[in-house]
Amino acid sequence: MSILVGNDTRLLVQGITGREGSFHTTQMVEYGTNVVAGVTPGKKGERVAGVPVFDTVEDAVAETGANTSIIYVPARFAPDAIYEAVDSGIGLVICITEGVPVNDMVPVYAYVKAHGARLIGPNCPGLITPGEAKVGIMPGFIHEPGKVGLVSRSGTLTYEVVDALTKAGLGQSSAVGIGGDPVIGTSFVDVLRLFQDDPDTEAIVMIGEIGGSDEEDAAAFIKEHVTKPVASFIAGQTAPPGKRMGHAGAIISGGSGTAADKVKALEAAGVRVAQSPSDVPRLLKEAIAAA
Amino acid sequence: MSILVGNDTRLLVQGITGREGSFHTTQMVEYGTNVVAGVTPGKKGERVAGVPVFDTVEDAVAETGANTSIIYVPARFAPDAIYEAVDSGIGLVICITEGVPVNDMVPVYAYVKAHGARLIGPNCPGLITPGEAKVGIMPGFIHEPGKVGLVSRSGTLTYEVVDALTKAGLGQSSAVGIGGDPVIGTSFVDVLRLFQDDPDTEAIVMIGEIGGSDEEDAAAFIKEHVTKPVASFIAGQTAPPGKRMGHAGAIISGGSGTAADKVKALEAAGVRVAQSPSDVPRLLKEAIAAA
Amino acid sequence: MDVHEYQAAEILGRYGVPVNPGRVAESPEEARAAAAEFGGTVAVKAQVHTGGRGKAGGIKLAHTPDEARDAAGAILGMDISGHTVNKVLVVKGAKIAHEFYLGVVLDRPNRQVLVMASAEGGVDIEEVARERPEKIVRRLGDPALGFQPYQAREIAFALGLPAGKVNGFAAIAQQLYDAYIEEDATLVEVNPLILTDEGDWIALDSKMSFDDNALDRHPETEAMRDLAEENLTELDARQSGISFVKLDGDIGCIVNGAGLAMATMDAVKLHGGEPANFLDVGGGASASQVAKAFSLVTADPHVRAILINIFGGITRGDVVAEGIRDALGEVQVSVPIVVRLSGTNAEEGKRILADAGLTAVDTMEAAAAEVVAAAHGKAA
Amino acid sequence: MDVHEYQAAEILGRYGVPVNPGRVAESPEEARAAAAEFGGTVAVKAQVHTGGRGKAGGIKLAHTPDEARDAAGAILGMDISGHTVNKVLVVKGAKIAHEFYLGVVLDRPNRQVLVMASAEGGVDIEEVARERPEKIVRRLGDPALGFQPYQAREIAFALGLPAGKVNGFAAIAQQLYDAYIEEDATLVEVNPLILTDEGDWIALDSKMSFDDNALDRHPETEAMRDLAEENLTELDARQSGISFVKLDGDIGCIVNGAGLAMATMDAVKLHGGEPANFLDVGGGASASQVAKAFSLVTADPHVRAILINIFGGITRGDVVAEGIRDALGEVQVSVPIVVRLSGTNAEEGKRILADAGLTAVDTMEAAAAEVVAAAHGKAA
Repeated sequence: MSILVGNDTRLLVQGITGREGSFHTTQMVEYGTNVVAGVTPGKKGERVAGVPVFDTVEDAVAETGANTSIIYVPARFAPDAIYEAVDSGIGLVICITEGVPVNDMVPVYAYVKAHGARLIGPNCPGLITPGEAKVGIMPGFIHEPGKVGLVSRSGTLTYEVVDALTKAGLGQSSAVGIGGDPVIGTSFVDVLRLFQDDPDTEAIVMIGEIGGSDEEDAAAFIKEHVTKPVASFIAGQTAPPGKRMGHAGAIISGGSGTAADKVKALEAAGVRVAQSPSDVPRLLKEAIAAA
Repeated sequence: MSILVGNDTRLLVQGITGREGSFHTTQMVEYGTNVVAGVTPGKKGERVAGVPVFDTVEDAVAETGANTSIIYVPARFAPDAIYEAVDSGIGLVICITEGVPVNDMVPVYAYVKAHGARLIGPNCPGLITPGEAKVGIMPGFIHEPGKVGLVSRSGTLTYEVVDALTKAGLGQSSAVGIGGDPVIGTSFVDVLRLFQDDPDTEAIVMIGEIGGSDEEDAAAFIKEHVTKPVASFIAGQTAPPGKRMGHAGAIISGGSGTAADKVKALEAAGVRVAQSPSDVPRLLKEAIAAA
Repeated sequence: MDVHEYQAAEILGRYGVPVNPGRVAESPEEARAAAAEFGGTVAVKAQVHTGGRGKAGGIKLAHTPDEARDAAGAILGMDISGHTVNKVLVVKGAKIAHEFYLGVVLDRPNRQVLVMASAEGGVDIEEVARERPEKIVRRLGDPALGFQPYQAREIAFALGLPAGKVNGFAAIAQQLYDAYIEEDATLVEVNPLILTDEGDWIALDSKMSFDDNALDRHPETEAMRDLAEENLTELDARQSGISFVKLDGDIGCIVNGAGLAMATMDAVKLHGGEPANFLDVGGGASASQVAKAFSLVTADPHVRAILINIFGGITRGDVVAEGIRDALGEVQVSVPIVVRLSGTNAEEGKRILADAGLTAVDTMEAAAAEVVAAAHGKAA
Repeated sequence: MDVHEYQAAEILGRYGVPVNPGRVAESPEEARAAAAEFGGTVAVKAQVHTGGRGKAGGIKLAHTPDEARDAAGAILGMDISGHTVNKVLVVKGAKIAHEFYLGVVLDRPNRQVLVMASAEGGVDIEEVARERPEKIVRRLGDPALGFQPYQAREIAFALGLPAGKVNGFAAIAQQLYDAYIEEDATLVEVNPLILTDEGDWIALDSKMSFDDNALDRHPETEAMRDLAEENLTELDARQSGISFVKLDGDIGCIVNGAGLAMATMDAVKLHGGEPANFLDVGGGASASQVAKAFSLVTADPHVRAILINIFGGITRGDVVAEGIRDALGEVQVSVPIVVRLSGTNAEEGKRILADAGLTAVDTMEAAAAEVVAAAHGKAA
């Protein structure tokens, strides 16, 4: 496996009987992901895409040895679902749910960290290790196993870039969508560190956007710790200040969080930053050639 | 030094300008404790028994390198004082204050533990390493440097036993009052572990009382891990059920927490349990001789 | 501090707990009126701060208002484990399909708040805990974040509740936890929590106790204090900073420090006596404090001798001796007094006492032996 | 969501913050009456959801009721950064001895809530942060336990407050933090927080913004929404699950996904065009959703061409194409449309579009070039 998910993943789906949960469970099973259990309180004994449903995560883990969980429950239940997963011993929790209030996520983030678990999201498309495990809502078929690690705050924009990489003959080790909210469990730096340490990853693509300073932090980390070639794209060059661009976290506030600042920081760290998503494969090949 | 405090202690007094704080600061300084700083918000620049006063713990630590704090503030300010000490990097916090609501102490206990610090108390007399450092409200003169480690939930009862030990020629390595509340930072087991590992301690005295099951836990720990001779006294043989005996934690509830149960558990663990405090030195000598 | 069932129900009702509608009655006629108002079968329940009301005949069913009046007549004035019944609670009868236990307490070993529940409700939970511990489901609240909805659901599923009843139970568990935290309780208990034949949840009997150290931030709880249920001497002592507990013996004890006070009681017992009280005078021992202690102890006519046991620490023995001497000038004590004084400035203290006509002994054991002998009218 | 100064003050007042007494006026005469009621000097302040009111002349002092009336007359109707002033707030004048800044915001890098303060209040805090960062004191609240009293005192001492003013300041800091958490704010700011000549604290100007994702649990905040301040098209879009932001260009954008929508805008700009909007249709793309998107985009008369950029993922390209085709049956679109369709079932989708008379291109860049050309009236 590459990073975080792969053939060793034993996936649990929280909210499996809901519309989103059941649809994507089917998709993930079809992709070949080892989905071992689902949870919806009160729905014990049912099956979704052949996957057994339990009342509690505790039961599901005890019965199936699930080690990773993906969450599709509505926003107001998402923090509880994350606590339940972490308290039941799940080490990796992926929260797809969009719209979780930031004040709820602040204690969740600290709790997950203090308990030695890892949260990806919320408000993210999930992650995939092509050919092994798709744990999320991305279209599996555009991915190809390979050596490029991809990390992104976005959904469809990521698919756009993945598609371009695949068409350019650049398969992916893993592709991770970290989510578009102001408070997310796993940052660019966290994923960059994993890719840098992953022997299956030879080059890295990072897709950022306006808002916050995670890209700047990533640039500092790349400068200091990343020896693998990195290409990037930052969305939102034309976004006006003070306006939220769809993602709760995509906002330029008080003059900080602009795309220009992020591009500048990344370029200063030696990252090749593309002007358009379709240009990423070319820049990455350049970077690989120059490495 | 023996355990927890000694010549390396650089003591900070929180609430130093109050009646209790200033009185005991003077006592501790006279005993020879290295009291380096005090804190009372708004009293920066004053001195108590020659000890400089600061507005915040942060400032006091920065200026004086204090590594241990003792708290004499009123009950409603005690949790805040503990958080301030821990967040300012103090590794050992002794809270003398009595009457802190239990619901306040539950998160404090977890916080201190999560931050790798140690809390002793609240509602405790503090601790002393005779001849080195007195960090508490006990009368120093009854103590004598020696090889007996003492741990107790009580105040004056501890002095009674210490006095008897000293008069019997049994000096003390350290004597620790862990406090009489239902939720205290450091348990019997914690201190027993320290004494067991302390090369300066050759025998141990444990003074318990009714309420809770810390003595039973201690008995289990002694059976498993303590190789040094242990003598004990448990107060409250005649205490009626359902009544709080002075200490908030000294209550027999639902038939559990009786002195008889505790004595039984300790004796089963090979501990010699005295019928009266004055009998402790004799039993301890027996235990030492038998070891 | 304890409150009555009806008061606990009133508090829990504010948190959304579905408590049984009830009315407090202090006379048979009031009980009759309440029963008439509710209609149908009612339960008439003694309101006292003690358990075992059912076994003692303190809870009766009544099918008519007149029966309710008679039941109240029988219960009011009743003595249950030393508590006189001054009030009854009249509640609507409920058709019980199943009884559960649900409680929130401090888990001392874990230093966390514990929610415990059992499908064996309506019985003594301590007995269940002792004999069939596997019948009790437990979950600890996070010290900082509290009790999570999923934990309440885990309990519900572990009790074997059907899917349709899980959320209702979970909500009540959360409400009890919230009440425990926000009201600074030391115990919140609903036993039984029932499912009716109609499938509704009702908290049929509620119990709450509160942290004395937090009462100053809950004046509305303090206002619920029922002085008829309190030992007024203990309350009086508390207001003077003295911890006092009334016992059944005849030897009064005045001690500095709670642990030493317990040890002193034990010593009295060991020497064949029976302590009349637990008394910790607290940190200082001024004349007024000691005088107060004397008056608390001598208020009990059974006291035949008094043992004063002081270990001088930061509070010096001579100061305590002066306090005793001066207190004896303020309060008339007509039973023998044995003083034990040790620790800081004990010798000087003994001289002061001697001048006041009191002899102090050196050890607790000697003092205990002497006070027992004095109580029994003979020299030690 | 933003609220007006007077609304923020109302909320903070409930938390105990000493806000300045004020009255909202929607006419000069009301302003006069308010000034008369307060007596003495008042400030008349434009209530608009934007900064820079002072520089724009939106805040005036008035020494008499008549002056207040005239000030209100001058301010009401004024345009401040595109916001029309419909209300003024009339507040009592205060004698300012010192101005502070005190605010609570999310610290994104730390994922914690940050309290920040400065003794340089009354000015643009972002400027202070940029140019004299050492003048800003910061403390992070614990994620679970919140902001502790000692942290508030640390800030107060670090600002150099005299001992007698520390507790007052600390209480206000705590109140702002509590309001931030309990009201699910994204910003709570008092600037300036003043000490008066008399030594009293007054929050002279309050500002609050709220987390849109939490508004459903704060109906009383939602009720403060001022529709006159909102872009009604954006609100309308939001209700349909579409993220929409109005921009100044002439090329309408309809995209699935927020990141891709931003990238699409960037591509338009890169090819010499100016995007007229940001628009994310969200996960699905049903006919009604696409129709809604068309109507949102074409509501802007400046739009001269529309770029639809869809990357088919879980939502299939053919389904989106059907949505576009059907939407064009529902909504009249009179400007050129360029569609880019890629990903899942793109080929089938293109066939559907071709049948509807639309040609889809393969890449975002080609689409951007084409739409810019179309807008400027020439072929790409």
